[in-house]
Amino acid sequence: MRKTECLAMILAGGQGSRLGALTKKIAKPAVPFGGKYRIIDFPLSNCANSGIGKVGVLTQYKPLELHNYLGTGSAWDLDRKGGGVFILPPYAREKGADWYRGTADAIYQNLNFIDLTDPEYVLILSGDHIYTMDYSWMLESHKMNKADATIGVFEVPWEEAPRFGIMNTDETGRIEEFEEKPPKPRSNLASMGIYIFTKSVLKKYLEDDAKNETSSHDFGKDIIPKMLADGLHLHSYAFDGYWKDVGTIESLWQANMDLIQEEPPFELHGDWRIYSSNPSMPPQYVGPEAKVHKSMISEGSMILGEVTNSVVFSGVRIGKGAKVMNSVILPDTVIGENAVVDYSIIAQNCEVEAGASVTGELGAIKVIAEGETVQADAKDKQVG
Amino acid sequence: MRKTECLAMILAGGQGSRLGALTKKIAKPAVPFGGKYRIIDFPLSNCANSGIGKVGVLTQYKPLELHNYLGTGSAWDLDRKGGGVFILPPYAREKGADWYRGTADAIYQNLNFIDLTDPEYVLILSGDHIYTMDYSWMLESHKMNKADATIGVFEVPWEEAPRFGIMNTDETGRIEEFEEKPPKPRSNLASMGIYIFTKSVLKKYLEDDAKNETSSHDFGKDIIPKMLADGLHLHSYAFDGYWKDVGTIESLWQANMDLIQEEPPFELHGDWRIYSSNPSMPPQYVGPEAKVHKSMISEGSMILGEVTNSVVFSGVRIGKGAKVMNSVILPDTVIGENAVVDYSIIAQNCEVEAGASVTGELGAIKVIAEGETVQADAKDKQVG
Amino acid sequence: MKTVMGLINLNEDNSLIRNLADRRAVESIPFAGRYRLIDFALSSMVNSGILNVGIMLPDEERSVLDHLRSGKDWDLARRHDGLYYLPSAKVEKEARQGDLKNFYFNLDFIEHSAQKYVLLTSGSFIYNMDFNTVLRFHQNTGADITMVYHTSQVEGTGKNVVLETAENGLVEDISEKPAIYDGSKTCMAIYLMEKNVFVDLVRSAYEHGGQDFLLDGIIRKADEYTMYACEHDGYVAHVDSEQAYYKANMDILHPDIWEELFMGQHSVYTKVLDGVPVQYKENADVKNSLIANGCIIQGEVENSILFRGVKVGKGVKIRNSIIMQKCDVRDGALIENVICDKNVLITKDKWLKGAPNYPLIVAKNMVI
Amino acid sequence: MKTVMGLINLNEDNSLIRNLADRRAVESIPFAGRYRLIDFALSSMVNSGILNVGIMLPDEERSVLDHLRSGKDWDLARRHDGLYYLPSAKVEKEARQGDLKNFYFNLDFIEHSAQKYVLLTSGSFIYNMDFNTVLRFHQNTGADITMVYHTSQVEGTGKNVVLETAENGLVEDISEKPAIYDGSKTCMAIYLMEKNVFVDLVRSAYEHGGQDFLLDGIIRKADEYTMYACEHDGYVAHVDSEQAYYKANMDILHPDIWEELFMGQHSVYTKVLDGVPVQYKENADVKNSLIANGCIIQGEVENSILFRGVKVGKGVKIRNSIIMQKCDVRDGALIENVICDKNVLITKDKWLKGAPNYPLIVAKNMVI
Repeated sequence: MRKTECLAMILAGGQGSRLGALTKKIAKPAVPFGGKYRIIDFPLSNCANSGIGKVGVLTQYKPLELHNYLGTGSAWDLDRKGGGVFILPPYAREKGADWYRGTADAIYQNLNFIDLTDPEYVLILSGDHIYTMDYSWMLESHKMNKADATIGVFEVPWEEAPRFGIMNTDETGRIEEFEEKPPKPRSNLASMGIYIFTKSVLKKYLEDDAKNETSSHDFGKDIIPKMLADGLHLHSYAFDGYWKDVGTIESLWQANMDLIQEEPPFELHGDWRIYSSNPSMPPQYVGPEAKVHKSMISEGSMILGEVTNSVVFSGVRIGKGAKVMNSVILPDTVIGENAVVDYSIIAQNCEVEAGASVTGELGAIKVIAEGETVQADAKDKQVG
Repeated sequence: MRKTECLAMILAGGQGSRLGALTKKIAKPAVPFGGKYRIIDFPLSNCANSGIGKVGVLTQYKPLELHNYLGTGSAWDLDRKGGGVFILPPYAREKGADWYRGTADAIYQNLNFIDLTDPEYVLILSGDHIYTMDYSWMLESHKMNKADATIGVFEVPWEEAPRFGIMNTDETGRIEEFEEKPPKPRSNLASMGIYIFTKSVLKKYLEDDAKNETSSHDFGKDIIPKMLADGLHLHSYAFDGYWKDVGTIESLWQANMDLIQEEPPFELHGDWRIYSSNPSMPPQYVGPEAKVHKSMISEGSMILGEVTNSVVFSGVRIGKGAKVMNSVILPDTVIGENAVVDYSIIAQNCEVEAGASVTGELGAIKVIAEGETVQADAKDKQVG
Repeated sequence: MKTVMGLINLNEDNSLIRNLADRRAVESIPFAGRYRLIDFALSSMVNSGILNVGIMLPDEERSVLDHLRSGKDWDLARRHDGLYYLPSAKVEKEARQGDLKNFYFNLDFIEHSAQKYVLLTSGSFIYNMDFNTVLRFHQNTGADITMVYHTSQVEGTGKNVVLETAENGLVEDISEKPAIYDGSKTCMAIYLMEKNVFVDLVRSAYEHGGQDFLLDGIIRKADEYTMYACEHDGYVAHVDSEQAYYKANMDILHPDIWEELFMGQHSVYTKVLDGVPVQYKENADVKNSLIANGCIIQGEVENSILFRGVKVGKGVKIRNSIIMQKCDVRDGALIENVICDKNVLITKDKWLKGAPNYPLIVAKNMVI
Repeated sequence: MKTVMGLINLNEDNSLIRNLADRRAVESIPFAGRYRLIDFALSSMVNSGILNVGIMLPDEERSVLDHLRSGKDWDLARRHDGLYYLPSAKVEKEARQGDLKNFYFNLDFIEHSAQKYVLLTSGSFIYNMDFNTVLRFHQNTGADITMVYHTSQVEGTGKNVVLETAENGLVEDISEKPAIYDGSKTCMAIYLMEKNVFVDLVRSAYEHGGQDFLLDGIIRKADEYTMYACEHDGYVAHVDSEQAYYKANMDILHPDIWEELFMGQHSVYTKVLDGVPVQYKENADVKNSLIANGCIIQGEVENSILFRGVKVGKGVKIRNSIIMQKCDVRDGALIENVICDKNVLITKDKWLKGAPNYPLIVAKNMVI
């Protein structure tokens, strides 16, 4: 088999506590998105489509549930000889187990995985962004520039720049300075949290960083500034498609709503396929009295009521007379007859009983946690 | 997909310190055996051939190296939808990471993996035994007897019985008493460390055992005696083929030698295939001056010297005039011209230089650790 | 079921379904929005735990190879056992017609398989069943050959094999009839027997000049073997004509049949295409229809089945129709009682209308 | 190489190798102890990073389907791309001979693939090469079509395509010759071009009555396209006759050729059988031979190749022979200059002897 040229490592570590009830039973990367996907489908599909066949997924929480979802990686065509998807939780070692203390530490703790694979380059990705990107072009640019590290950047509106890590570059794109959340930004190129490192450089800096007691072990805060200070060649790689952080309930809801615009800012129908584990369900059935507008609905659903401005996952039942508006209904949930759901995210395997209602509002999306039942007379059972 | 009826859990936990230099870089289950296999190929192939498609491998050490070896499980035909091989190291949880404190604790710590799979029965296997067995018959017997647990037993010579865990059974095979290493055994049926439990029973006993501060968390010492004391139905299942514990250097060497007897006690050529990860190497080349007798040699080797009474793995080079006797040569090792190897196990990627010699003796097999070089004039560099 | 090998016989007579089976095997005709006919027999085998399946390829093998490929989507891309393609006997320079020669020239494979039983099915029946029931029935009756039938609830014409059985299932008569009546025990072309019985049957029937497995193997030899039949009481359709095809598709619009076939314990597998969920736009108006992923809908759809990746433009009306994969129905078109094969383009404002009992069929890749 | 699709043309003329190609394609003849001829082209493609490979099936497709199956052993059982079987055009009721019609009736598949380039190879050449070199050469020269040749070091007969090129590789002449000389630039039937060039070439050649890709597509059109040729300087053999087959097998007994073909950076993949390591018993005496896993040896073997699962009894002498899979040579037999096809049983004390330049060939499944 060919040697792995570029190994991808997806940082899917956070507990996802900002996603509240949605991450009670599953790790953040496994949170459903867009009618049939999970968040991690995006970086995994990007890897597969970019020709990167070996991917490590670093997660602290619920690694087995994630492993169960990813299986052999065949859904993403990653079940290759010498490739595959590897779940990398912090595991017990000779000297005991450590939590990942930061993004850099997570990679550091898995240096032996990187060494086993022995790639020339390491691509580091974040597990909570929705976007499609061909990493092979970024790798090409990294090689052409003979860079030590290449950082994916993204033009943000000037007024939002102070919320991001901002790269100041020269006219060739070489990074001269990195400012974390600058009050007065000199550029609007924000870091996307996508890095390609030449492996030998990465290894040295991670090892040095691990010895540094005062470091917060973070790529943005520690590793990148240190490399710049040492005069290494760091290059930017500009990306200009749709890119969205879905780390909060509101942003996750908004990203779902983005998909059902008349002209979505983000095209799923193109050649760049997003793969996902397939539930083997039949085409959806839309009943004689159903009304469906401005929505996205997946396989195996039975829609007998009204759905407007919503995203409905596979295996969902929406009863007669029910109204679902401005909401996201995750797989296998049942919305009973005449129930009303508005500005809400209803997680998997829930039941909103006949006549019940779940209503949030813009800026305060209601969330029903996995497996809950919402009764008609007990709105107070809902969890925020 | 069909629900998993029986989930297998392989206890591959020990550091394998009794295998000394052979487990320096790899976990015990990955130690090579029999010319092309690894120890874990035997329980994995038994599972695949018995129709058990989902297997957890519990290991404390070097889980990634093992994961790399097992890949997607396709070599054992275990890369199935809803199945597969899952490496289960003790990983960090909400309340920190624990080492597996005993065989029962290892399973206890992975109860959530068992719950995710939700099998009716759990088959618990040991990772350091060489044997072929159809577990589906044992499962059939477990179901027919409506047993709570079924334990694989094996008739040992009476004089050896005091070294084993001994089952005293009634005439139907029901276990009445379990004695760990009895000085005066009343039966010669020894436990093979193969258990089938009805899942609900297992879960209850593991949970109780975990709460017991005085328990050593071992199946043989704690769980089984407790079940017997509670009057549960424990049945024995007798096995009468070849069965060998390869937990020590001497027993590993002996099990290799067993394969090259004129009539091996253990037949690898039958219908019960032992699968192994395949190195994609050509047929071995045996040179014009080679002499090979009473030996087993695998693909990709080039034999120019003499090999007698030995097991030679894939990709090995044996130079002109070299003599290899009563030895086991692991993959990709080079034995230089006119070198002599006798009563030794030479690990992977070693080089015994031209003219060097490595000689052990019966009962004191020499072991050369992975990647070492043995020079002609420095016999003292060898490690025991 | 690891003791049973599956064989799917792709040899359905295409004379009554020619417009849909032009350059494809009957068994690879698209069905119910995302499947091919063969998916039903194959998925039932996989779900029953059968690990070794031989596909008796028809002469028109291209469509079958292209659909099943490695067998991976049915979990049959295995190192040992899994999916095997058994080519038809055409290269054996054999002039005889019928399917028997295909079995005869593949006996090798069947004899060398590790399983004790052979389960032979057709690839043109729609059902979702657990063959373990059939195996248990077979073992309990001690039959040489076990067949599966369903009880017809409607009258119909077409070639049908009808059984008469004793109360315990013993087959007393088996014959091909030109018509069936309400209550007929209609054979589903599912046969279970020990491998050696199968091999003997095929060898003896072929070597005595037989051509057809059913006629020369089963019916002619009904006296030589003890045959039992067990009933399958779920939904069954046999797609052997264009009318039967249209009717079976429309059946799926009954939510109870949709539930039974697809949403029970056992899924029906098919080639995975990774389509996007259906996008309903502002003016979409869909009633009593089956819509597959990848569709984008801006118009009206009623009593119809839309396969994967169909585009429905603004102002379009589609009624009582079956629109296959990747068809593109442009703004203002009206379509009623039509079957559009794959990849048809209906340009702006075109009208197409068939009769309810005689749907208009538009061939693959046409531009209207 | 993800921009390149592979096509392997299984259409080798079997007239000079008929005894080994009876009921099997030339490309599925067993070779070098555990391989089939096709493994070499296919493994080179996989190792070069080609992810989408079409197999142009011959009429005798059974042996090919049975060897490659899902493509899993070559890592080609993929959800997207991977291994595709392209049936030969026989069912198209096309009377023309030659391979061109097979390309023509599969142009669909080729046009719809996502890759920019087509790499077409034969399945009957033995080599282990990295096609990335060819792609770089193609891109650097700006050729329409790039071919690969090797420089013959021996004289020989048989159909050979010989090139004359300028120093920079520009093809100045290309012709089929009845004999080659030391130093001839012999075409390896490897062609790289952009997909649209391939499609145009095939379409135009076929629609103007052509039959053979090489003669009617390449040679006749040598003036219309800019063709370049690059040299492969590793080991090459073309197995187009029984003599060539025997010689190529014996070549593998040179340790340097064995090393180069099999033990370099890139492996050669084949169907995995999970055989046991070779068992050498008390009286085994093996010299200058290639022995595959699964063999059990109790006798003498010299200058020979033993395929997987061969049993050599006591007192047996095997010299200068090729013994294929699962042959069983019983005690006391003597075998010299023989090619035993699969599964032959040589009973006790039998003697079989061919001439060094005319090996005796024993057909599959024979009992001697």
